[in-house]
Amino acid sequence: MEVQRQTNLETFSSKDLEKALQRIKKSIWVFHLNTGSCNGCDIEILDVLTPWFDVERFGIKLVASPRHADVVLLTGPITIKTLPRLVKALRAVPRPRLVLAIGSCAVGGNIWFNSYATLGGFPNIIDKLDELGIIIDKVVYVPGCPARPEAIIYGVAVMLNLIKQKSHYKKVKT
Amino acid sequence: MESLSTSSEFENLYSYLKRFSDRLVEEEDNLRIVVESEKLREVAEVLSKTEGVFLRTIAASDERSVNGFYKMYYVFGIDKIHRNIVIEVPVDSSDPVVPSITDIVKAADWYEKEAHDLMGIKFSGRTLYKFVLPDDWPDNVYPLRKDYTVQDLVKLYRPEIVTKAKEVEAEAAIIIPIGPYHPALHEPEYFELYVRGEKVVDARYVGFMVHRGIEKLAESMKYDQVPFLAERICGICGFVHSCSYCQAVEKALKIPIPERAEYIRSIVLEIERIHSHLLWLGVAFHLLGYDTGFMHIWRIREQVMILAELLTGSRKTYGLNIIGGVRRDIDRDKAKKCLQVLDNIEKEFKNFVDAAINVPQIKSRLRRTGLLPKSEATSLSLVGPTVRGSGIPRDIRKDYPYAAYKYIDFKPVVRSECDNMARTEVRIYEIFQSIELVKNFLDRIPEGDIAVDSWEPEPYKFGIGAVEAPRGEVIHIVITGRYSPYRWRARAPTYQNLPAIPIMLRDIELADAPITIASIDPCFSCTDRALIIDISSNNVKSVPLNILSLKSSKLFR
Amino acid sequence: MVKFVKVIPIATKVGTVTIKYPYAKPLVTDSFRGAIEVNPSKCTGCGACTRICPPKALSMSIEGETAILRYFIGRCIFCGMCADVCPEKAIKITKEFELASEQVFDLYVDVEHEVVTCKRCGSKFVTSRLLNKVEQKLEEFPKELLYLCPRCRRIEMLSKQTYLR
Amino acid sequence: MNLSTLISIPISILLYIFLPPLLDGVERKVKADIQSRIGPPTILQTWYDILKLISKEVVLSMNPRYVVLTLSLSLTMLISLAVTISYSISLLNLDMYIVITVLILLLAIHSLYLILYIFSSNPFSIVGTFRIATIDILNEAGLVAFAILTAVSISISRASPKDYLLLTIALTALAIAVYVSQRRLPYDLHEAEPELASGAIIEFSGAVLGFYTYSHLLERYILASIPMIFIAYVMSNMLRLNPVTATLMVHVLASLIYMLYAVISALIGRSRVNLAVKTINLIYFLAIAIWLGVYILWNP
Repeated sequence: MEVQRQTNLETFSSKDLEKALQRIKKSIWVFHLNTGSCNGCDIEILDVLTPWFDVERFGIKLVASPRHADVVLLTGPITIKTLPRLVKALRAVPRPRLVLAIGSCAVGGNIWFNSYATLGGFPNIIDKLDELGIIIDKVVYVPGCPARPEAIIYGVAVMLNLIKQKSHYKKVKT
Repeated sequence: MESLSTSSEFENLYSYLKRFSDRLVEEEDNLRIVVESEKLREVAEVLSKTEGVFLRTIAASDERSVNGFYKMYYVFGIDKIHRNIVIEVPVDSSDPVVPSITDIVKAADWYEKEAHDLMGIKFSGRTLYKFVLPDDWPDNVYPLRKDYTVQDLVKLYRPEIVTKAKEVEAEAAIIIPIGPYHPALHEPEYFELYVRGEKVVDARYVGFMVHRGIEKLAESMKYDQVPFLAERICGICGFVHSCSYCQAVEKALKIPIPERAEYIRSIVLEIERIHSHLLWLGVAFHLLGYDTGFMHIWRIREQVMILAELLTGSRKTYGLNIIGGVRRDIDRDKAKKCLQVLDNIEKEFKNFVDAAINVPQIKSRLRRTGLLPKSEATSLSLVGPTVRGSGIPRDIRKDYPYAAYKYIDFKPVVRSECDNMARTEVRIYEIFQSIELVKNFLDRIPEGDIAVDSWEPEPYKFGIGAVEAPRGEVIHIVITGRYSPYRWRARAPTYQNLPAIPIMLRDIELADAPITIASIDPCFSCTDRALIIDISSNNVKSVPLNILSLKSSKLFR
Repeated sequence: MVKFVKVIPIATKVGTVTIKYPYAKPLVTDSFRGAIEVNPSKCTGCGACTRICPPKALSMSIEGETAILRYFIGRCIFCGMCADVCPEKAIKITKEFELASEQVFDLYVDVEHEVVTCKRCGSKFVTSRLLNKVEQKLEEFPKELLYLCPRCRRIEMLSKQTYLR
Repeated sequence: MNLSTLISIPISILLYIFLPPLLDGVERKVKADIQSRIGPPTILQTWYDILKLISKEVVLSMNPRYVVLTLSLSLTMLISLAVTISYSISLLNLDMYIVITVLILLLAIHSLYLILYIFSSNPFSIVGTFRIATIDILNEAGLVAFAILTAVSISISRASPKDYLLLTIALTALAIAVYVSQRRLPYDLHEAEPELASGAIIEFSGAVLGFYTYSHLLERYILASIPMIFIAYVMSNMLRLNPVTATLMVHVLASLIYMLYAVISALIGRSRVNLAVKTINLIYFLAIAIWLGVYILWNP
């Protein structure tokens, strides 16, 4: 059997995208993708599902297949061995395709940003994904080592425009 | 304490070793002996036949700049008398070949593979292929050799993202891209399970997804930066790694650390164990479909996380250790708060786990599944709750006392049923034991400094640091350098325990595979700093069904 | 046998524990380490923090007429070592964790310093603040040497010694 | 056909169509409560999920024609099932033909699902499909047997205590069979998340998943209402209920038992195929044995 895409860019217009993005605000299904992280962020992701933080109150649900997902929770510095799998998984996510890059590793490569075995974070491959025709509709970066549960919730809120982001490039002169 | 030369039980072993090589040094807790590579197999055979001797770790080191050859360090431990036997084998630099000892010491398998990949050591008697590194890694480039710096390696090899992705496209038509991501294993690792109907007939680990090149990175970092790197080996039990790194350096350089710092380390280690075991238990319930249990266990665990943040400044990856002590003190308020929280957890946990463990499905699926016989556990030198669930009381806190465990008496929790339930119970009772230990430590903690003022590095000293992590023994070997460690070898418990999985999986139901894999509490980010498994497939005719399982310590996700 | 039903009374007793963040206060304790803040009026640009930073999230570079101390929050591991080593106590650990951003660019903080040009070769080698500081501390140090880059300083000193001899 | 019958049929059909996702919303709230957390923001959450899925892109690795055909067929059949049941409640007429029609439709829907799953080539969904087939074969036999047993208990009833006991036994067994058919814990083996990712439904996405979810919830609710039809029938015969009251009573009772199921499934873990087969066999055998025992041995 071959992979068939029922819809593609022609049928999935910007209007559809707009509508889908609106609807995602009320129901966000997330898929957790570990690309070689230390597990710190991963357990914090599980933690936001549990009673103290309980993100189900925003309509967020963790799903087991990328085909069901709206948002990919990406952790880890993207090791070379996980790269092909990462591309596969991202391709399987139907559009609109959102990515929440969680933790210092996914944002800036953390302590391994210059290791021979990693690619040093999601920003380094985003252009290549474009080249491959995998369009990422929106990315939000959540720093933290590990990103604490509140920071992840805050990231989701920024992604859905519920809150205006606080971080801005700052340049101070002495 | 007895030393090897004075122990009556191991007298014969000592005189044998002494006859073997005149280059034999007895240190405070190690017996170091230089053995020529031709004689290695003979020594290994004797050691493996001696009862009570376990293989702890093997490290390869590039010492060409110091003495002109590579060196292999084989660390065997005798739990009973708290001593290590370190066998040092110099390896010729022009033709680095060592005889393989895997057929004698089963547990050596992965270490040899890793040394082959990362250091370019060849093992006579077996053929090895690339395991740890990507398939298209250039030949004859061995990252851990001193010929390359981290920057060189990055220049030498960068993956072609676009080409790689296109290859993936070609093969991906049938198997859907859930790749190594599976809901039970929250890490990108995978096992191939060969199943017939619903029965698992064989399993193969295909991993090394999380190899991040940590040991090489450390060589470019300063002594005081490495604890932070070590801590990021694993986000669940990171503190044990920074702790054993610091202990290894402290041992190598003979830095005496203040008693108060030892107590603080032990307290945080136990708190980490509580959090890690609770996490495991929650995930185990989730794997058995009991989500209510998962939620409640994690609710109880959250208090530990808040406590950890209060004591150390971070919920995970505490950043507390530096060489010579710790960075933060536990003052009286914090100690009081700590006791309160622990009391509360103990009460809530006791109540809840009593109900949860009685859920019919949990009981019936944990009992008599994932059997790991005692004999297999011994021959693989397994560690942690995995081996304690099979009736062997190995516990580094007791066998090689470190930090404040020297000052306190306790008994390791042991169960002898050998099944998943036994391992679960070991963890449950260890939570209570840890709470007890923290209370004890807080009670006895002496006043004083929390870190030494200063210390001087001295090159080419050898030190071993071992800590009982929630998953088993973590052991770090450090050979010191001038500004940063010359060679740092970290070995995580999962590394030692993973070879047990195929044994436990054989002939069980597919449905029980995730919980069985989880029952060793695998932590692949620890393990994969470097490693891989290869289980030679047996002759069972099998229907290969690539079940990509794995994700977590959360398990198969 | 039906012990597992005990979960219901336990749940009833506990009630709902959820914290309504972001509409309520987060669970941050006093000792939490968040993003750092560099106080530009105290920072001298000595670079001690960039040398200890394990992930090299702090870096120092000279661009044009200014030296830039760059803090990349996206790589920071929030260990607080920089604050420990800063000789001026210019780095403060805040409790800030709400750092999410849509652009990586927004995660940079730059502190710009004036640089001193070497009187002899014209290369830029140190921030003027640090130089002033050194000047105050080492009053006896010959002024003409102070404004030379390390290389030129060595040459100057050697030539002086030759001359003296 | 009088006016109240005419009103009650559309009411009942509308309830069948709109209620299931709402009940799922309530179920999620209840579960959250048992787990000491807040849960979804409103009980409309499941509706939002379905609407969102429908507006998403569809990525399928199987031929979409088969999937869409099977899925729409099963939805159509579910709705006709809802119509049939609504019709029979408002007529307060429960002959064997209706019971059999309902059962046949149900079995047909189950087979359609199996066909739907089998289109996926993923190893997880293959394992999932085999599991569900195993459970279905066993359980459908139970479902049919107990539905008929209940109908028989009603038809032989002469309102003696013995007859009520027989009816209760049959109804309880039917309720258990319904629970298993609903594919709840511990028998949701086909999509056991930790073992099989989402098992049989792993390859669905977008609208396909949306419609599948909806039809699955609809099926669950229809199943939950089946034992209630029998109860409503008995009650209305005793109390002379009018069709509107009877309809409402069925839906209220169905919603209640749905919630009871939800609570039970929150309290237990997942079974294993071989274990499940054993347990189900044992329970069904016992139920039939007890019913027969009471029928034969109790002679007042």
